[in-house]
Amino acid sequence: EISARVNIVGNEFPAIQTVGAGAQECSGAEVSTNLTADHQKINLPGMQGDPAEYTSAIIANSSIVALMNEDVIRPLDDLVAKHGQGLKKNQLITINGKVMAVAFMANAQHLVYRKDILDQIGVEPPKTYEDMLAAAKMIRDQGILPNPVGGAYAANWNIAQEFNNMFIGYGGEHFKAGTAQPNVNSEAGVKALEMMKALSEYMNPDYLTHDSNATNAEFRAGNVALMNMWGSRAATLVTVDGVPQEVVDGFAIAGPMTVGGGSVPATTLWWDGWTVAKNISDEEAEATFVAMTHAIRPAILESDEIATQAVWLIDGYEPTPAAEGVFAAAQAGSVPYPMLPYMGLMHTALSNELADFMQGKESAEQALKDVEAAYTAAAKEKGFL
Amino acid sequence: MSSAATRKPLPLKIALWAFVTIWLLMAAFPFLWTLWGSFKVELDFFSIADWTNAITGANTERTHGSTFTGAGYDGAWVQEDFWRNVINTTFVCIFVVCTSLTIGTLGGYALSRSGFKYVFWLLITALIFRAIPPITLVSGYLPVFFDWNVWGFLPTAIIVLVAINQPFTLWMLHSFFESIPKELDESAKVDGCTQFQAFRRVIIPVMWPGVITTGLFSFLLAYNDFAVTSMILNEGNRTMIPAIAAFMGTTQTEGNVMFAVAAVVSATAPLFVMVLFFQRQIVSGLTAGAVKG
Amino acid sequence: MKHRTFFWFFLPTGLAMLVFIAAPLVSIVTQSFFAPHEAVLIEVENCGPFGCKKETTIDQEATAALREAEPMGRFVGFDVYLDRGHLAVTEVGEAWRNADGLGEFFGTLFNLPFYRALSFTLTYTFVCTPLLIALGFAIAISVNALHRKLKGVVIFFSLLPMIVTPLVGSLILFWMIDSRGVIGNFLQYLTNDPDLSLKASSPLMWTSLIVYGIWSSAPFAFVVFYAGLQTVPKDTLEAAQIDGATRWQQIRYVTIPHLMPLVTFVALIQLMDNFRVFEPIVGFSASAHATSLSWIIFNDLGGETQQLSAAATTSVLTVVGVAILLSPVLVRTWREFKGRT
Amino acid sequence: MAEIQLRNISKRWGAFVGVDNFDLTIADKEFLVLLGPSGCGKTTTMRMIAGLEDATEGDILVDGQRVNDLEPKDRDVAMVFQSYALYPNLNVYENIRFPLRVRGIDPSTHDEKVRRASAMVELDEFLHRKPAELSGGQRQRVALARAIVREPNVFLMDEPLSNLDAKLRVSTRAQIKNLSHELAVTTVYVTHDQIEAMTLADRVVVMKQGVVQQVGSPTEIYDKPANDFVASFIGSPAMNLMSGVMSGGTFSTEYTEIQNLSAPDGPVTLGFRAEDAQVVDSGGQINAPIYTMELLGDATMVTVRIGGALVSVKADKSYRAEIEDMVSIHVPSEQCHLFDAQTGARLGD
Amino acid sequence: MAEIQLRNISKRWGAFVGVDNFDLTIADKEFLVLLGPSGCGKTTTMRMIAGLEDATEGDILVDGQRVNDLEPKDRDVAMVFQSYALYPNLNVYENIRFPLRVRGIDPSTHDEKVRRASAMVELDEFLHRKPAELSGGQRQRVALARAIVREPNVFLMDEPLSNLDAKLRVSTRAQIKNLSHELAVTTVYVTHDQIEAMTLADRVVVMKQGVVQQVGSPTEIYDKPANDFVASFIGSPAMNLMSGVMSGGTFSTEYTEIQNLSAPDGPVTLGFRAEDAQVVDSGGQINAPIYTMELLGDATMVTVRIGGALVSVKADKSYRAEIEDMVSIHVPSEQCHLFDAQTGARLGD
Ligand SMILES: Nc1ncnc2c1ncn2[C@@H]1O[C@H](COP(=O)(O)OP(=O)(O)OP(=O)(O)O)[C@@H](O)[C@H]1O
Ligand SMILES: Nc1ncnc2c1ncn2[C@@H]1O[C@H](COP(=O)(O)OP(=O)(O)OP(=O)(O)O)[C@@H](O)[C@H]1O
Ligand SMILES: [Mg+2]
Ligand SMILES: [Mg+2]
Repeated sequence: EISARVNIVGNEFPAIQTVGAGAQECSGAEVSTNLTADHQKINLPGMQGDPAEYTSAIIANSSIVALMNEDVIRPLDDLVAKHGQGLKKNQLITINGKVMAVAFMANAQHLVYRKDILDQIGVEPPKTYEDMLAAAKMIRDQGILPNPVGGAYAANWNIAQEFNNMFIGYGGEHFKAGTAQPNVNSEAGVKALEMMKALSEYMNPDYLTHDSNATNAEFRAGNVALMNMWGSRAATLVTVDGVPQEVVDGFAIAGPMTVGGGSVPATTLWWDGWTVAKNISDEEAEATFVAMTHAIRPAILESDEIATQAVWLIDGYEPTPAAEGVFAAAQAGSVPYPMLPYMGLMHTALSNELADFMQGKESAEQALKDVEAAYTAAAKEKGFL
Repeated sequence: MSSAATRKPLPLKIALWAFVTIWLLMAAFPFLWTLWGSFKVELDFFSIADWTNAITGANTERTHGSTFTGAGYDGAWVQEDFWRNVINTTFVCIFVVCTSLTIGTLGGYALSRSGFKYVFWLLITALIFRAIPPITLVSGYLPVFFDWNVWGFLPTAIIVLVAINQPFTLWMLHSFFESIPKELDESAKVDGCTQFQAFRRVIIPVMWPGVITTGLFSFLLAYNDFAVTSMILNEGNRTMIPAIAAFMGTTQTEGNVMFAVAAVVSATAPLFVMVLFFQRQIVSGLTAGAVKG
Repeated sequence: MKHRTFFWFFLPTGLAMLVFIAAPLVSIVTQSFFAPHEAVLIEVENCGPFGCKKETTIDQEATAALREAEPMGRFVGFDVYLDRGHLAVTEVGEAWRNADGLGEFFGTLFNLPFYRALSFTLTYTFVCTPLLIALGFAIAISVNALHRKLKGVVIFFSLLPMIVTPLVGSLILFWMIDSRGVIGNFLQYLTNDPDLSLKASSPLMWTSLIVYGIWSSAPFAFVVFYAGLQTVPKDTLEAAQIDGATRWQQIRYVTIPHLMPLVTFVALIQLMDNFRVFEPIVGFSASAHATSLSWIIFNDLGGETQQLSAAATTSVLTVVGVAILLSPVLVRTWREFKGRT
Repeated sequence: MAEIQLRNISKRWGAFVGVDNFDLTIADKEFLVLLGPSGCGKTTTMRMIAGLEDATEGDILVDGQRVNDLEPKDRDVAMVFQSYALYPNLNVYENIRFPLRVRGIDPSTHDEKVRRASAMVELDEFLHRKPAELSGGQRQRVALARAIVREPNVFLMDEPLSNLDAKLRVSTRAQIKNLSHELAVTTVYVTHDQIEAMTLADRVVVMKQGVVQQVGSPTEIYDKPANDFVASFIGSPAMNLMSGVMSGGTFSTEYTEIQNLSAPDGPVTLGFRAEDAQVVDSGGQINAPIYTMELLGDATMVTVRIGGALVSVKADKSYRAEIEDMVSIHVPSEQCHLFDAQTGARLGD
Repeated sequence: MAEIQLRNISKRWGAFVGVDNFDLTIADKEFLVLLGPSGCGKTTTMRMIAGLEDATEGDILVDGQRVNDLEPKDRDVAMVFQSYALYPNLNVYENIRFPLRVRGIDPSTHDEKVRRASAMVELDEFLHRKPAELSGGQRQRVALARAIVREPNVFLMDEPLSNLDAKLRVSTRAQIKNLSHELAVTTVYVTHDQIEAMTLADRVVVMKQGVVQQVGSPTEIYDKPANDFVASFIGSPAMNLMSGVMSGGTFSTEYTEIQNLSAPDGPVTLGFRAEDAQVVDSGGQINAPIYTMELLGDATMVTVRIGGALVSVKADKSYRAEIEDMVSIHVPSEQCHLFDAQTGARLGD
């Protein structure tokens, strides 16, 4: 079917494994894959060579900018025109008018809760973080759970992501419009931090070490009634071995919450998609495009197992119950995670500087000042400022 | 072995035993706990709800009807073809150990037997080399390896592991060689050996404890390495540790920790055999009677 | 040994190090003096599954031209070394001028990422290293005194902390020391404090990391010393016995001096490894309480936007730090070395 | 005070017998020398006394007290090792001082004691050196100084002078003897040099393959060797031994006829010492062709070959003859020793 | 064929001089003995010949060829180390066989050669043992066997017999001498035992503190010591030396007056050998109180004290007297050696 080599680099979770396997169904030339959690460190050097080792990288909206920054992926417009009949319009990621990637699945954080416990205290699933706080207080006061709120607040990528959610929920903009100047040391920033701090009062005291795995474990153990969790984790949250029956039964999901009376939910939308390398021959590019398009053809959804693997953006996808949260997030007008060249630097700065505030070692203003200073130093070095 | 001088009085014996027992408990407890827990489900293993679950396996019983389950092992070995990674690891380990020891003993021996000033500077340089965090090195390799088209293969990883570990091997062997009397090589040289023959036929046999110990560390390095193997090997050539890491999942995706735990436990068994086998070599001190003075 | 013989003996290992360590080291040092070009940003419309949005992106043509002109990037000299992410001279100077008292100065200082990392790194290094050497030595002596048949098994179990993959080992321990884990519970029982959580307080987290550090590295010291013990000359020990040395004095005056090259070696290696402490911080998700230089490097390289110059700079600083740290040992080695020739 | 009793001690490694049934009481203040060929168990015996080696069988008593289970350090012995066994990391001064330090002897006296000991073995110039930078003899002297620096109850010395030159040896020998008297310690001294044994010993123990052959004062051993082994081992040159036949008080063998001996008829071994015989112009008991001649400096050694055995006598240093010339040797019959041809045991007196 | 020339070689460690300006040609097939007190540089000289130690200065030539830069193995020497240096992991058999193996000598001949060498040093029973299980003397014999097993051009032996008993020593000595002749190799032999030196050497080199004192045949060295050091070092017992004053052909000092000597007036040192003097009833040149008496077995050593120096003469083994009794000693003037009181150099002839 194809006539030139295809080599895919990407993350390794099941949905991407499915895509990789789909691409390998193609015959006529060798299709190899390298799906690993470290794909982000490999994909750039692997595509910088000429010819590039990888013809395609599977990325997300946060990581495509690294490839864009270094100019290693090619516009796909003509290939879309030639082979992309099966693709939906909204799958095409267009940057500056050129199609640079094809998305195939979506993700977002949203509310996950224990229906049984909320029923017990007689409240509806919270729509806002303020509601969440109130519900948490009730649960604690009634002695049901001492630490009813869960959150992936581990002092690394996770806590920065939670800040982003909250910050966006408060209407914050990370950068001064049209520039790379930081803008987090604002009212929205302070409020976001204060809300996080308020929530943390209801969390396990070790919350700064809890990433999403640990948070999920807490939920499964029945220690948590309310948390903001990734849609991609919802499907498997209670299906693993040994989860107590009341947790399985009480498990429920809902859309993302808003905060501070804002209308934009305090969450971000994510997509995963594939790109085609620039430093390869046109035949290889075409073969890659064909193989990748084949891998995400609507027919794959016929398998139930595959259908539940992700929130697919593919034509014909019917949301499973576990996907409702992500759909709700999209519908509620959530914003996508910013696709900016310097967003990564901001995320890193946030990861490193927020823990002090959470531990009460410094004020919110100081923490945000530190974030801006750290970001500025990094952005200067990278040439964005 | 048992002269009055080597016999120990009772209180000393008791203190010794107490100390060894406490240490063994400290050293082995987490592992034994893991071993026990590897037959449980994740919830019991981490036992957040109640730590006794890890022992009783309450949740395991609920799911599997028995307090023990081989699900983790089944998952890792059958479902995820962990044996492929084991084979890769074996391959990498054997070659890393052999190469490392071969070139390391040569170098370490030369360093210990040459009295010129540059020896000291070479040792210092090696030390400085070792100070570089491996991750920085590896990220430096990537563009070049991709350029040369050698990225992703086991031999590449082997060479890199050997090279990164050379400073350590050199220092360690150098320290061991220092403790071997010079008269031994001298006598071999007079008997007609070249420096190399003296090294191979006289020094190495006496050096076994040091060589085996160094080999053990080279082995563990190759076996436990994550920084290099995860970045340099492609998926098909993956060794155990990156594979285990993959079982653990990432922030946005679910892993299967029990697969990882089962894999770790089962990968330890061959090491047990190995250590038992090689401890004879470590134990046999051979310099006795070599020279007087 | 003649120069020529030495050369051939040393060639393979020298070559390996030259190609795979020296060369990258040169490029790391170079990189730390260069930064990427100024990015030319343009505002564009981006569309995706969730609609369209105005965003900035890099103007590829303009940037490509810049790259062409200066393939190495911008030469920035020591700028990166001195910026806030590293030595932060401006910030430190300011803090010094503005602080009332040392306490506040240090407060501000340790708010800077580099110095915060340094403070933990140094504490960790200087607490772990001596303790683990002592522990390793004690174990080696004890095991050596055991019955021959038992040794193998004991050695194996003693090695376990080192054998069990750090990746998984630290994860397991992470859960064990959780306030509801088995060790956490045990500690709560011991201290009679049901709220005790190792992970929630910085001092306790530091302690846990240090204990883990000792626990996981003591086997290394143990095995090295154990192997060294096998070559202790028997007649010298006997002479000491006759001279009236107690067991401890035999160890003190015969065994330890004999093992001295190995003690130096273990100290060097462990100082260095501890200075590069990284895995436990990640394994214990301890970055809220403790960071290290290696952790900063990892963080810089691991982000969505890789900060190569920053990472290179921190790497060079780490190497310099190690060199400073080891200098006393090195000076001693040098004296011994000179004494020998 | 230290009387050492060795009660039937034996040492075996597997089937190999290192020391066999050694039974001896060493009196307090006695200077006992162990003498015997290489590998006969001298060192082993000494190590058992020191407590470095367990006796496979038998008891060791010091002053009537069984010490088999005592540690070396509690036996209060000082020992010079055949292999020196210096502390390589300590310099000469510290090596010598070591026993004082570990025994907790008043530090203010150390310096003096060390200097006295080192002066005794002429090591003053080398006090700051490490053992690796010493010559063989110097190392041995350090080992010696280390043993004498403290004043133990028992001295054990294993060939302490083997690497010293004649001059130093003579003076050190005298000093050892002196010291042992002055300190009134019991000394067990191993040597392969009979001059040393003769000059130093109160009593000599001659061993062979782990078995004691004779115990006695130097003169006893020299004048009345208990068997042909001792006879051939003691004296330099060794006693001349010839196999022959006794008949009616006359010993005869190739070239030889010695009369006036008192022993039963039958095959015997006859021995005499070189210095007891003289080269005479004629009429000697032995008349044989010269086999070799050696110049000794103060004398000439003339050797003849009798029944396969070499027989040497000293002639004057001016004596000159050609090899194969006949020589006549006078052997006084009262100076002859007779041994059983089978068992080697001494016959008569 | 191996003539060894040592051209002004020196060895220094920092400021310390181990060997100073050693200049000597060792003829092909010569048996050269290095003799000197402990630490005088014997081992160091030998190690330089073997190539184990670099000469700080000077050249070493073998057959006219400069070998300073040759590896030990290319110098075709065999060496017995003072410290044995056995291979601890190999048993005795393999230790001895080692030089054959590494030199690629036809394996079928190994067994025979090894057995011959081991028989020579009486080690046959111990072939399967590891060095750690041997006695000191046995180890030394292994080292010896290892050196003689192949047939090199040069033998270097560093006190190869120091740990052997007298008997074995005599026989091994003879065998070494024999071997060196038979193989016609050049031999350099270090010993501190002058008997060994005398009996073995073609030429003896006497050293002191790194400096050669005298080179000559054993008789030369014995009869005409070049200075008082050599005189006092050679001979057992050592030559008696007395400080005194010459005036008109008469030497006089405490208790002593010796006439008929030819030397200029002034202070001198006079020496004579114990065996050249006799104890006489009266009328001897020396008349002094007895200081000590030692029983040597074949003789009695009588010592008197003259001006602080001890002077010994041998008396008959039956001689008996009390300490402090006066003794008269006859010293023939033609047997006296005179040395300069300052430089110690020999005076006259
Ligand atoms: N590595 C060294 N460093 C410094 N001095 C040394 C070294 N090796 C030997 N010496 C010194 O050089 C001198 C000569 O040593 P050498 O070993 O040649 O003596 P030797 O004549 O063999 O004596 P012995 O008969 O005691 O073995 C000695 O005084 C010794 O202390
Ligand atoms: N560890 C051992 N294992 C087996 N045999 C041994 C061991 N140690 C010594 N022997 C043997 O025991 C015998 C006696 O040894 P010992 O060391 O007592 O001899 P020695 O009389 O001191 O001889 P030398 O004068 O040569 O030192 C020797 O034949 C030796 O080979
Ligand atoms: Mg012995
Ligand atoms: Mg010597």
